Amino acid sequence: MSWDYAALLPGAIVLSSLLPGVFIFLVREESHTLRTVLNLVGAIAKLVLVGLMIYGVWLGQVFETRIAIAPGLTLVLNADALSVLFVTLSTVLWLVTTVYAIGYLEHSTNRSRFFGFFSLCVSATVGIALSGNLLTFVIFYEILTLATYPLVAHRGTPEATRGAKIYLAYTLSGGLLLLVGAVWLRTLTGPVDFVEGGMLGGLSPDLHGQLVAIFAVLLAGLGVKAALVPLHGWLPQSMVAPAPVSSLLHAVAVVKAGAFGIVRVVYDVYGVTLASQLGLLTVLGVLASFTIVYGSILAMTQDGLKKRLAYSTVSQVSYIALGTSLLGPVATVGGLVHLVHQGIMKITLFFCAGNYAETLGVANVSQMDGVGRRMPLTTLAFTVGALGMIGIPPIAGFVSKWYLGLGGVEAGQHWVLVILATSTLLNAGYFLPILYRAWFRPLPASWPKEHHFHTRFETMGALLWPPVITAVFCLLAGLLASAPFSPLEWARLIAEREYGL
Amino acid sequence: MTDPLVLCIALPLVGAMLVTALPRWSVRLGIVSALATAGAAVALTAAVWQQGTLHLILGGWDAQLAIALRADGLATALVLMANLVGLGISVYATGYFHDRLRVRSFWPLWLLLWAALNGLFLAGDLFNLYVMLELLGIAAAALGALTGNRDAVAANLRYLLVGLLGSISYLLGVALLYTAHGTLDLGLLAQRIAAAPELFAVNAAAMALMVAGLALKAALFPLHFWLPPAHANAPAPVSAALSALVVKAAFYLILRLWLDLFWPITGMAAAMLPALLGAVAVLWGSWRALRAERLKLLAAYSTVAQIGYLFLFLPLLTATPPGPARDDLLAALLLMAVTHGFAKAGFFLAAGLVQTNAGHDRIDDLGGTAQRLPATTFAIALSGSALIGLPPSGSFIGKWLLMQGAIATGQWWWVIVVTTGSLLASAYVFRVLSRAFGLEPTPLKFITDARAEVPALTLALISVAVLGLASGPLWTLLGLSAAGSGTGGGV
Amino acid sequence: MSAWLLLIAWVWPLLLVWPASGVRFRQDWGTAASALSPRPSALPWVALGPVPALAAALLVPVGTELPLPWLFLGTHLALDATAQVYLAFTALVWLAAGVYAALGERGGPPEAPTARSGRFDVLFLLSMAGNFWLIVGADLFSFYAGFAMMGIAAYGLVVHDGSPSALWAGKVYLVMALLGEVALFAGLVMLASETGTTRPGTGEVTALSNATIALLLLGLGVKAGLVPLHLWLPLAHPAAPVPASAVLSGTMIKVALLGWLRFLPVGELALPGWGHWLALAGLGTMTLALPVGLVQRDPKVILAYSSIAKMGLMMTVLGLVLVEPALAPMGVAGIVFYAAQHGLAKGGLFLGVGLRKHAGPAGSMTQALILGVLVFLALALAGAPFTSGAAAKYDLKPVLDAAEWTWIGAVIAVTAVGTVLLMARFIWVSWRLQPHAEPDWLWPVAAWGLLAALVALFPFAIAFGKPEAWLSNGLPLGIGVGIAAAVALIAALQPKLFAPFVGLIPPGDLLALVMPLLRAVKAMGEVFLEDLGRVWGRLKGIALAAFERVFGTPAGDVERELRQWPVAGALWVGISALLLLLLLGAQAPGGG
Amino acid sequence: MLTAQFLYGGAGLVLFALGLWSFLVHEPLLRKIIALNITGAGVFHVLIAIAYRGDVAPPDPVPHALVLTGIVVAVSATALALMLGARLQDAEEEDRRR
Repeated sequence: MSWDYAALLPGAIVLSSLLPGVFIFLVREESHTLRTVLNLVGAIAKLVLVGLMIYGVWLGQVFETRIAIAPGLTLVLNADALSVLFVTLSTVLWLVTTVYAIGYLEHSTNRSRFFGFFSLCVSATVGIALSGNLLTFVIFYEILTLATYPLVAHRGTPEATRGAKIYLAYTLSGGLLLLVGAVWLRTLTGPVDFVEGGMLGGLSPDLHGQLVAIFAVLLAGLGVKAALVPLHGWLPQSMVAPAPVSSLLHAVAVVKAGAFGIVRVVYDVYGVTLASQLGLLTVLGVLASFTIVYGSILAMTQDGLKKRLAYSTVSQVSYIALGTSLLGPVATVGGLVHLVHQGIMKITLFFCAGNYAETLGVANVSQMDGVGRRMPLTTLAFTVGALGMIGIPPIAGFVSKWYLGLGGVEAGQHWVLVILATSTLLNAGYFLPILYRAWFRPLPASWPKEHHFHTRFETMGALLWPPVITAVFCLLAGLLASAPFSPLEWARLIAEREYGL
Repeated sequence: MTDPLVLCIALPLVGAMLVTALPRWSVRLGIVSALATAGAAVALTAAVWQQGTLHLILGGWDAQLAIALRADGLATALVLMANLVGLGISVYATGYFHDRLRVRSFWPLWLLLWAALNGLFLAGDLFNLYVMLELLGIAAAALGALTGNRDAVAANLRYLLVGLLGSISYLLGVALLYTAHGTLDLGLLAQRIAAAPELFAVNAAAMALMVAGLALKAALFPLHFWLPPAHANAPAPVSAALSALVVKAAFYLILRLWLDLFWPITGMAAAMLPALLGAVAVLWGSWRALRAERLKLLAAYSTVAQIGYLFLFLPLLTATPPGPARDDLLAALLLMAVTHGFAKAGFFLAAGLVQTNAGHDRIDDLGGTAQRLPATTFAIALSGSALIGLPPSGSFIGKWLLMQGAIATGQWWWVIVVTTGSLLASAYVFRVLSRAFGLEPTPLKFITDARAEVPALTLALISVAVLGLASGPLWTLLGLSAAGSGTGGGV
Repeated sequence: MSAWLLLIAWVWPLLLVWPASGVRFRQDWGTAASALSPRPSALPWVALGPVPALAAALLVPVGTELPLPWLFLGTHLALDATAQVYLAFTALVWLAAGVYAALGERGGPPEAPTARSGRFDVLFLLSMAGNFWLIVGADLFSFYAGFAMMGIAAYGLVVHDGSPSALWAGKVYLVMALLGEVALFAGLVMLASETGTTRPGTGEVTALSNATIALLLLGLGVKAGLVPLHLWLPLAHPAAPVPASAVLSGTMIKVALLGWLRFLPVGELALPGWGHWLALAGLGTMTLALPVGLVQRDPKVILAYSSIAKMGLMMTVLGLVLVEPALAPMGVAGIVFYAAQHGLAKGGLFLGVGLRKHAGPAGSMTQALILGVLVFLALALAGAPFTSGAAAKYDLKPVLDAAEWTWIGAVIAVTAVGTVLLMARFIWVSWRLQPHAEPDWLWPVAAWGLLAALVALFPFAIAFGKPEAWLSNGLPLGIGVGIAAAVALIAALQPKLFAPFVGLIPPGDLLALVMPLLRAVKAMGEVFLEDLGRVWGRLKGIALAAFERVFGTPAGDVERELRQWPVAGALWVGISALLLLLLLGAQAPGGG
Repeated sequence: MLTAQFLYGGAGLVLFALGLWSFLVHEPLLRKIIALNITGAGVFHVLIAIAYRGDVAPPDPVPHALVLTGIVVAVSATALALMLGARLQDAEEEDRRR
């Protein structure tokens, strides 16, 4: 292995949060500044490194870190267009979330533990994004489970430990299934590298039966994290976690890891043509569609704001799977770009939910009357996120929806439009009542548990600016969708490569 | 006499004598011996790495009577593991025992056990193996009963008797083999067994006696009955040694016999029996661990399960023709054994710390303690994930290859066993870990007691990070021995 | 550089959103009830919003294009003749409404009349921006984005005063608007797929499938008030504050026609099936809206029904054009001018109703003037000779005459009479309106006057060389006025005679029939979900109980038996024997 | 003297079996320890029988060495077992007194 810059960069990107994470564990609880410095240094260093990598990939450079674990088992981290998309998302949102979390946990306990695992979590996510083969993917996928468990359980209340246990039961089972699938696949093919266009196309048709079975196992494994119904049960339960964690779970790390894995398996392992031939895309499409509708219906019945958002995630993440399940580059673009768009929209919503809870003690939708006037900027950010989720142009969500719809029609699957329409209406059904309460209902006489932060703004700066910034991202991702380096343009680049256009 | 092969056995033996002679100095002498022994093991590994399998005939007699030592890749890897774990246990033990009587009886027995362990791994003939086996059993039982409380004594008395029974059975098998083939040297014997298929009845009887005797010591289900009480009631460093090393030594011997000696006469049917029992061990052990009320009992049952995994490899090895696939399986087997050694030792050491701190080890009441000792909890978490087989631990790679072998040889049912076992393992590990997230006051520092926590943490870390991410050297070690010895089935 | 006005036209209102919102950051969060300013912004931001759009309509030459490929999904702003007319009248109505909103009453409840002004101004500007964007955007993304922005923001205008009726109206509006948007989305997606372009120009929209056309008709039909998709309209337009009603009725519903003109193969392709269907639907819309409007009490509801009827007329014409592409040049121009005329007049009427309510005590000079202008506007709407209505309708005539349905002229004539009656009813009701005791500012009157003046000038502007146009439509007007006078006379003599008819049909007409159905479905759904929930709960309970049974009891020492030496020993011996047998078995039959 | 060899060896096996049976079946610790020693003695018998290489040749030293070692081990193990047994008894008596 050669230790030049291109071979080190992907590894360095993973380490840039791993090392600070390890040090943070050792930081004494009261050393607030040191911990903050470590956190921010890691986050910014990662951002810089990712920037270098984007530039390099744009120039056509190949980045690959290979570490041989054992003969035939190699840890591969490399940067293709798809990984860059996901890495950039996680890196940018990590920085924002770190700032948010520092503010959010200002006066809480066990912060060293929290931020340590927080960093591990991001390292694992980045590792998933950069995985160059299935083995590496599985490894980081499991590490992610382990790193997020303490975050979910962080509060230590009985509900928190319960939620964390449920989370773990689901995700570990899913991880095992993924492992079994990966091992099985490996016995057929040898090392399973991620190759644009897939690597199983050349296998003999005799093995197709096995490939279908393997896909089922892999999908069941990935579907847990991607919260495909009926494997979604953990997600609403893990809402007991602190808001930054929920944001991270929903927007960046866990569910995305599952969805990203599905994308990887379909495009870079099976190859979309083979997957379509084997009828796998249909199965995926049906599952995704069902999840989209089911998640939204359940979201409508939730009064807890975070639970409602959680079910919304169940629904929205399946857009990615839906895009993957449709044969054709347009739908692929829709699915991939939603990976980013859902991330920035959902993180905005969760930040806002956290702000309401922290500032006013408002945790339920039914308590949200008039919050728009008490916290206008937060509510504005929430509004942008919510409308984006519904798919109102020109916010990011519309872009995804458009490409999914168009992709469905191009693929001859007109029913996709029905799913999208239903989902839009249902999304409106659970988001608009919140906006109505927030902006149009009168203020209550007092808030459940109000905090005064003595700033010029409605809440602490570290809490206020992250959602505002991500809301701006949502708008920009929509308004500048056709500009160079936008998520949409990257998704197009990926789709072109996957389809060999 | 400065050959590392000899030093590995002699140094702890000398150390044992010294601490017996100078009990006042036992801690200092003990730790010096531990360091020296571990150093010798490292030197041995380096020597094997460079020169391939090492042979040594001690005493100058002819090969029949002399003490034959041999270090091939398999043995070397286990020796290195055992000695690093031993060093960790020793460092931990310096701070663990406070009662002077205990201190004085711990060190001689521990060093004796260590010597027996190294001897067992390195012995090249059945006779020496027998001696080391007996020595190991006696030292282990004595150490296990060190706390002197009733449960510990009763459990370890049972352990002693089981060990004796196993050794006698083994010895009878040795006798039969000697009758038939007239030699005890492993290499010679392997050739003669392969060359004399007409003696299969004697060979089979000998094998049944030896393997059954050793299975008793290796605690293969349902012969594990003695293990949980013995390991759970011993002092923490002893539990660590018993669970991580002693049981593994018995398994090592089974493997040696199976692959080196009796390979020509074993078939799929014979390999299935231990594997089936191993499968039940995985499930039953994990289930019992999940239901255990005490932390150390949990760890002990976990050992039962983990030993079960090792037996699953036998039918896979049988079904896989020599080649890279079989090498992978062997390496995976070794990797799982070694990882379990580090992980279980780390787990027990950490559990001991929890017990000392809380005054008990009832899992349901651990809350505050687990939270007060972050480094300890971390060690439990790390070694726990190695026990589950989560990446990047060594057992993850091991399980990966195990399942790969199972699917490749069409024995897919083991995959179900492995996954179920892993799920149960996660359940019991996280049952403990979830106690660490409570509303109790939080610690201000990561490490509270360096002398005890650093060894536990280091061992756990090795099982996770080092073995999981850099297990390639194991293949190299095994490859060296395959080239060097060329016996029978070719370990 | 005037092309950039096309961008500024809709970005400018967006830029005004922040100052207009009146958000102030202070130290005393929490103690003060609200972060949003309780007072309206001191400056009339909303009135400034339409200025660049108006400038664009006047200054930017037809045919100007401004491609902005980096914006959104590839934006292409352009101004064709249709868009220019649309932009002009839309900007004018928004301007008048904006002046009214900024300087006149704000429609809040009396106890806190201005408490929500910041919010109102923001939503007003957002709707305005959306409206302009969809007009100047030639690509379908701009249209859809503007459409959605306008539609959603308008919800806030509808529910602005927070009364139960407004909330109900808003709910109906929002649900139907969303349904429409969803259908439009699907239609546009299919359009894009079938034509392969996102900027369908002439000749490119010919290859539409029936499903696409149906979706486009449905999607925009909601906005257009196409019966039976009009349910929201008679509720929402009256519920909104006056300036909002003016733009809702004056401009927003018109965009449906714009959309159809852009996305349907108007003038390209004969679509007899769809064309006849649309024409019939338009006629049906008129036939329903006029009688229902006649029995209403609220002047704004009457105006809303009048809007529906007028939209029906334009849909009929559009349908006929779809049947016969040769009529397109004349028909499209006719529709556009009619839309403009109606927009200006209807905007003026709504604002007039507001002024009538707030311009001081009845009988004052101002009130008399207002009533006078209202009558004029009503006449214009009814298409009296010399008014804009007559001139605009004159342009539609050829299309109606050319229709293969010979009876259509008669039907249109009857509806014209109906419109006159409706307007007469409106004047009647407005006459009897009780104004508020305290007058508001009268600045809005100026803007309103401007609208009225434009309506008055309209015929001379568009039909300068065709004096015969000014005189048309005299007969129906005469009949209508005659009937109205007779009815008024009878009503004055015998007030009880018509009383049973007034309020006979509630605003939203068919909604009264639909709601029980929806309620039944909802109730059934709830019962079903409840049952489902109960079953699920029971299953969960069983599983939990089983879990508890296992893990709730202490594990005990189940291996006690196993540790008995005879048991363990027997097992050991058995295993050894089994191993031996297996070894021997493998060897014995020729294996050795 | 082949018969003697077989006799010796056979007796050894019988002893082994008897000892094993007794060890498994009889509860008291002392009996178990004695039984184990008998089992061991059985194995030693077998080994001594093996060592016989005819009247002329000296017996094979290897089995002898095994037996010697075995005896040493057996003695020490017995001692340890007895010691543990005694301690167990003490503990039980202590329990009873309490």
